[in-house]
Formats: sequence, structure tokens, C-alpha cells
Amino acid sequence: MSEFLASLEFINYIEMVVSVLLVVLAIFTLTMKSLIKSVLFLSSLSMLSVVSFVLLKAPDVAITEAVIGSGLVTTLFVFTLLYVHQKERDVS
Amino acid sequence: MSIVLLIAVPLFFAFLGIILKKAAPYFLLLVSFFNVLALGFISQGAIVIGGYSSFYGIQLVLNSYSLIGLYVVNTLFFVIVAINCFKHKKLSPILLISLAGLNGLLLTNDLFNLFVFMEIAGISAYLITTTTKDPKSTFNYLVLGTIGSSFYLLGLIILYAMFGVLNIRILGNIIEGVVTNKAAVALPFLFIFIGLGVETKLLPFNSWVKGILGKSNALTGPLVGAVYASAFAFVFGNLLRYLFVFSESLLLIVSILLVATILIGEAMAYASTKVREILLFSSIAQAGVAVLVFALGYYTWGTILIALNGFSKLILYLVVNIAVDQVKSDELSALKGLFVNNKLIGAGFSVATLSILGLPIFAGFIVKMNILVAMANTPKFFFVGVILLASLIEGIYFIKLLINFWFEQDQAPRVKYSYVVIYVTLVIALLITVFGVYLEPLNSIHSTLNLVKGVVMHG
Amino acid sequence: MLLYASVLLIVIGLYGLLTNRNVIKIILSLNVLEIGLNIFIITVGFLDLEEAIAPIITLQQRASVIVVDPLPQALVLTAIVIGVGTTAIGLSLAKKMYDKYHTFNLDEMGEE
Amino acid sequence: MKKILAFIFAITLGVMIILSLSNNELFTDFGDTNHYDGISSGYITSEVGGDEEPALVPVNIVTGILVDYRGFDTLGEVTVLFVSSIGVALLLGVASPKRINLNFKPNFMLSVGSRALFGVMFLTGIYIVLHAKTSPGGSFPGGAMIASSILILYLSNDTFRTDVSKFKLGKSLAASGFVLVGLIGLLFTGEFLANFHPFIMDTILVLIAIDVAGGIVGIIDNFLTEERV
Repeated sequence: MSEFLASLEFINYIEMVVSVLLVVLAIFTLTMKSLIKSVLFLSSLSMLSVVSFVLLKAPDVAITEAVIGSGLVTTLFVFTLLYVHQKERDVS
Repeated sequence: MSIVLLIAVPLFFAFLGIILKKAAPYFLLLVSFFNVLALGFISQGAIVIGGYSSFYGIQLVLNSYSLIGLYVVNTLFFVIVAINCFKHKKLSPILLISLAGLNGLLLTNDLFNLFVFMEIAGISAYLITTTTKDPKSTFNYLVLGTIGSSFYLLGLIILYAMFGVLNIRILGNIIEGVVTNKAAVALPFLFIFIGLGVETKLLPFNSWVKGILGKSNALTGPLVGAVYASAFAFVFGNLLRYLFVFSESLLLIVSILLVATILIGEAMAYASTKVREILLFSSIAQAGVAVLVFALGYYTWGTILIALNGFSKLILYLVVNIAVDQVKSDELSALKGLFVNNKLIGAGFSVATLSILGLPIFAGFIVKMNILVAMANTPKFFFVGVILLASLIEGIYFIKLLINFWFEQDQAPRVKYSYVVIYVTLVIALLITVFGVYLEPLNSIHSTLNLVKGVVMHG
Repeated sequence: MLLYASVLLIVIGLYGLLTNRNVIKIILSLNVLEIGLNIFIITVGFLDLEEAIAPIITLQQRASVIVVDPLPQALVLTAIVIGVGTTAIGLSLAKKMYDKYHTFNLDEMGEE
Repeated sequence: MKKILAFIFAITLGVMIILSLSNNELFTDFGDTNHYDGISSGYITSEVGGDEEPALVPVNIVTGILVDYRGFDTLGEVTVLFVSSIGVALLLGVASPKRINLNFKPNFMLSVGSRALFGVMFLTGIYIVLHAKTSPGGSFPGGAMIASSILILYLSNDTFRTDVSKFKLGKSLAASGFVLVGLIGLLFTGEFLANFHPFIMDTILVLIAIDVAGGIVGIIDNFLTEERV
């Protein structure tokens, strides 16, 4: 019985840490001055949401979010910033 | 014939259209024509996708109200496509998808499916508005539209968490029957209201309208201003009819929002000197009137009001946008005397405007009269006053607009309208007048609708 | 806990949308909002029991075990894909705007 | 000033949501759902259609909901991805495309490693799609995985461009095939997207994967090309 309780507390502990980290990362995403840092924080936020999906027993959603949300969306952001970076370099 | 074909056929040809590029504009024309024709052979009733029971599957419902909505949307869409399809060949698949999305919006009876169709219609609308070459307004539209649909999704998921059902009519019955404290469901309804309010142009959520309709062209103006506006107003009417249960506080918030939308919209239209802005602000006000009529429970007249407004708006946006495209300015002063050389177009435009105003001998009069009488009988004199005041302001600026367009002999702009546009304008104007003088058809629609009212359409 | 975190994420996303004028930041805020919304939807279907399992189980065993609600998971899958679609179009528009105005700041673009 | 107003608005909204949900007798607390009373119970026990054969019910309930019970939503989702990929092509597509240089210095290890990674990811994607009925995943992440493997090739080599027209063809045929499967159901059983044979679900899963992969590869290609000067 005590083992069971311990495992339960462990889960709740992880859940709490994940929740706090989610909020912190979201704030970082929106307060970073540099756009590329913001994008990377969004990517880690998305990765952390994958963890929370696993905790919430949603493996399908976790895989989809990992591949599409965290992987693809980040690359699209990075490509846009890269394009702009090159344009700026061409001008100067 | 199954009603799902109205959605499936446009989708199928849209998907094929990107590999058969040459054929895509013809697909668009033929399919939108097919949809109008198919409406005549379609049987009313409910079907469930995949053949499950209506509780579990996604249900599509066709009743007399959604049939009117489908007729309005598909006819207007076909007319706009017939005028524009060879100017924007690249858009053909997107236009087909938007047609499928709009039909889905009107037919579906499932909350989440409605969200999906909102996104389909929304994304194709963003892409269609890129033809105005103003990415900033399109971006604004995209952001607000996405916020709106996110709110809608939040509201629907809270409703799902409460009742475990997604079917709109079943959910409405459960809420009506089981929930004693109506304030408990106020929050999800507020979110859904906000979500739909973005697309229907209600007040705090309509800042996208100015960029999109204020800089429209002959495709986006009529499409967003007439077709999308009517479709989303019908959706709003459906939800207000079958799902929404207003608690006191929610009804107060909603009424304040709607009255503010109506009055501020009219005031902005009165103050504006640009023709397209006058039209867009007045259509914001009219969207407010339509939703108000639905929220107060006059579903029949609300439906007819939206249908009529849809057709009238088509003429207004079409005529003005073609003129603006050719004159390259939308200041009222630059367009003075527009109708001196285009008397037929002018006649049609005037009929549409006067009908929106609600002057006698036009169809708008009957609708407005009946709405006001119904409100006065209930009695809701405050709203009667608001609508009368709005009509008064509307009257002043629309008459001013008409006078400017008709009487200015000196430097009348030369604007050429194609025969299709003239023909469409005259037919719609004729219909508005016929319905206005000869009341029988509208009254018979009213009585048939009353007959089916209360008959629950789902299985 | 995760429920509150998800509501906070939605609120943070909204705050970012209201205060930011940078196009990329606005799309980032939309994404934060969407992630919050997705977590909210999943929490709605979560069953906090030790014996509740993920909804992957054969038909014969389904009567004997408890699974978490699979429907919100299916809805979130749809919502994620739709979110990618809007983000891609938003970023293309951002690129277009950069080509036209040479800035990402909406205020510096000016009225035409 | 504007920031303070926005802050107050956001905080009010958050507090309003949390308070009205936690004090609501209808809204169940976190981790305590009653989904066995709602429509989900039908999906879990698969008593939805009444006469369903066990062969038609996949082990992964989420996949079952996506391609069967609520297949119409999935068709809409495919449509959204489709329309956004044409939209990106419409906005960013150019007459004579040229690769954007990422300015990597490709060395031997990188090119070999990326090719190996491409193979692994490609096969994983296919595996995920084919096992969507029995294991977590499904055709959306599978299709996206296939697209990511091609993204790896794009990243590892500055001159690489895949044959986009083939992906476009695949995307278009797969999406119209999805509608066609629905229409076949309408023809044979009178119900759109009816699931009357195990083959139907497999077909839909593969078609979705092709459509997703094609759409995403198209989007990536459009983001990585520019007008040739």
C-alpha cells in the first residue's frame, strides 16, 4: 500500500514540475528579445507538452505533437527567420 | 440524392483540380452550377456519416431553414464565380474548397464538425483575400479568425466535458431539460458566442473587417461581404435556435454587444466618406440586427432577412467594387455620377439599397415590418427603438449615397459593366420588387416554416 | 495542476497576442495558445486512476478495464493538424510582408 | 498603459475560467471524467453501429474514432492541410524556383549520416502508418515522419530538391481517393464513408499518410526556395 502511495506521489510531483515548467517556458517564449530564441523556447514548450500528453495517457497525441508540433512548426519558423537573415545580409 | 454530395463533390473536384490545372476553372463553374441544380432534387431530413446512430456519428441535417441558407449561399457563390472565375484561375481549387466548407457549415449538426468546417471556410477565405495584394490585412484576418475559432473550440470542449455529447440538437435538448441553473452553462456559451462573433463581424471582434472589405476587389468583396456573411449568420441562427440557452446575465451581455454593434456600425458608416467603408460598416450593423433577431427568437423572419440581405449585398459590393477597380479610388467624390452612364445598374443598385432600408414596395419592407411588429407584440420596445434609430441613420447615408451616384452631370466617371453583371443585378432587383409588391410567396414561406417549426428533424 | 497550467498557457498566449506587434511573435503567441488549448482538451478526458490506461486495447479486453476518454484525443489530433495549417499560412504571409515592407513590425509597416 | 490593460484583461479571463469551472457542478474535476455516460462509451465498447464485426474494430481506439466513427472530421482535416499547402504554394511559389542556401559545409560524415537517418525515419514513418490500427501513432504522425525524412535530405545538402510534382500528384490523388472511398460507401451501402470491409480502413489510413506527406513536403519546399535572379 505504501509503495502504491509513493508511486502516486511521484506522478503528481512530475506533473507539478511539468506544469510549472510549461508556464515558465511560455513566458520565456513571449518575452525573449531575439526571435530565434523565442522559436527555440516554443520548440521546448512543445516538447514539454509532449511529456504532459504522455502523463495524461495520450500516446497518439504525444507522437503527433512531437513530430508535427515540435519538429515541423519549428523548422518552418527557422526557415522564415533564415530567409530574412539572408535578405538582411544581402542588403548590407 | 444524399445531402453529403453538396460537400463531397466540390471537395473531389478541388483535389483533382491541382493536377488538372487547365480544367480547374471549368470544374469550379460546373460544380458550383451542379450544386445549385442539385438543391432542387435533394430530400430533406437527417443523415449520419458512416451510418451510425445520430447520437454517436456526425449528423448532417437539412430542414427548410438550412435549405433556404443553402439556396442563398450556393446561388450567390455561383453568380460570383461566373463573373470572376477566369480572372483568378489559380484560386479555383481554393474556391471549390470554400464552397464545400460553407455548405458543411450550414448542414452539419455536430459541434466539432462545425469547428472543422469553420477552419476550412476560414483558411480558404484568408487565401482568397490575398488577391487584394495586402498581406497585412490578410494576416490580421488570419490572427483574429484563429483566435475566434480557438475560443469556439474552448467553448465546445467545455460543453463536451459537461454533457459528453457533441450533437447540437441532442445537446440543446439535454441543456433545456436537465440543467436547472442556466448560469452554469454561461461560460461555454460566451466562448462560442465570441468565436462566432469574429466571423459574423460583431463589435469588439471585427477589426479585421476594415482591412478586408475596405480594400476588397470584385471577388473578395461580394464573397466575404455577401456569401460568408450570410453563411455565418445562418450558422449563428442555427446555434441560437437549437443550442443556446440564455441565462439572465448572458442575455444582458449579448444584448449590449449587439446593440453597440448596430449603433456604432451605423454611426461609423454615417461618418465615412469612402464608398467601400460605408458598405462595410453598414453590413456590420446589419449583421448585428440579424443576430439580434435570432437571439430574440424570430427565426423565420431572421432567416428571410439574411437571405434578402445576402442578395442585396451582392449587388452593392459587386457594383461598387467593379467601379472602384476601374476608377482606382473609392472616395465618394470620385464616384459621383456613377449611374449617369449606367442607368440599368443604377436602377438595380437603388432597389437593393432601398430594400435594405426597408422602404415599402420592396421585400425588405415586409421583413422589417414583421420583425418590428413581432417585437412590439412581445413587447420589446427598447429593441424596436434601436432598430428604428439604426434605420433612420441608414436612411440618411444611403439616400446621400444614391443622390451622389445619380445626380452629378459634370465629370461622371466612365465605368463599364459586363452584361453578366447587369443581368444579375436586374434579376435580383426584379425579384426583390416582386416579393415586395406581391406578398403571397413570402407569407406562404412563413406559414410552411411555421408548420415545420417544432417538428424535430433528427431521428 | 496541468489543468491550471493549460488555462495559464491560453491566457499567456492571449496576452502575447494583445501586446505584441511583431508578426513572428504574434504567430508564436498563437502557437502557445494552441498548445494550452490542446493540453486543456486532453485534461478534460483524463481519468486520474491507477488502473485507467491509454485507449489502446483489444475488443475482448475492453469490458474488463477502464480507459481514459479517447474522443478528446482524436479531437486534439485534428486540432494539431489544423494548427500547423494556419501557422504555415501565417508564416508565408509574414514572408510576403517582409518582402513588401522589409520589417516584421506591424507598426512600422504604415498605412497605404 | 496598453500592456497593463492587456495584463488585467488576460488575468481576469484566466481567473474567470478557473473560478467558473471549479465552482461548476456540471464540469467534473481534473482526473475525474464521466465519459462512460457520453458518446465515448460507445466508441470504447464499439456498440455504435450495433452489428459491428470485431474485424472492423481497431485495437487503437483513437484510430478507430479518426478513420471510422468520425471519419468526416478527418476528411475535413485532410482538406485543411491540403488547402494550406496550396495556399503556401500560392503565396510563396515562384516561376523558376531556386534553393535557398543554408551555407552548411557538407562533409563526408554529414552526408552519409543524414542518408542513414533518412532511411531510418522513412521506414519508421511507413511502420507507424501500417501499424496505426494496433499501436500508438496513426497516419498523421506517420505521414509527417515521411515528410521529415525528406526534410533531412533538404537540410544536409544545399543543392537538393525533391521532385515536388510527384508529391503534388500523390497528395491530389490521395485526397480525392479519400472522397472516392466515401462515395463508394455511399454507392454500396447508402451511407457516406461507411466502414463495411476491413480493407476500407486500411485504404483510408494509407491515403491520409500520402496526403499528409505530400502536403508537408510541398510546404517545406516552398519555404526553402526563392525566385532565381
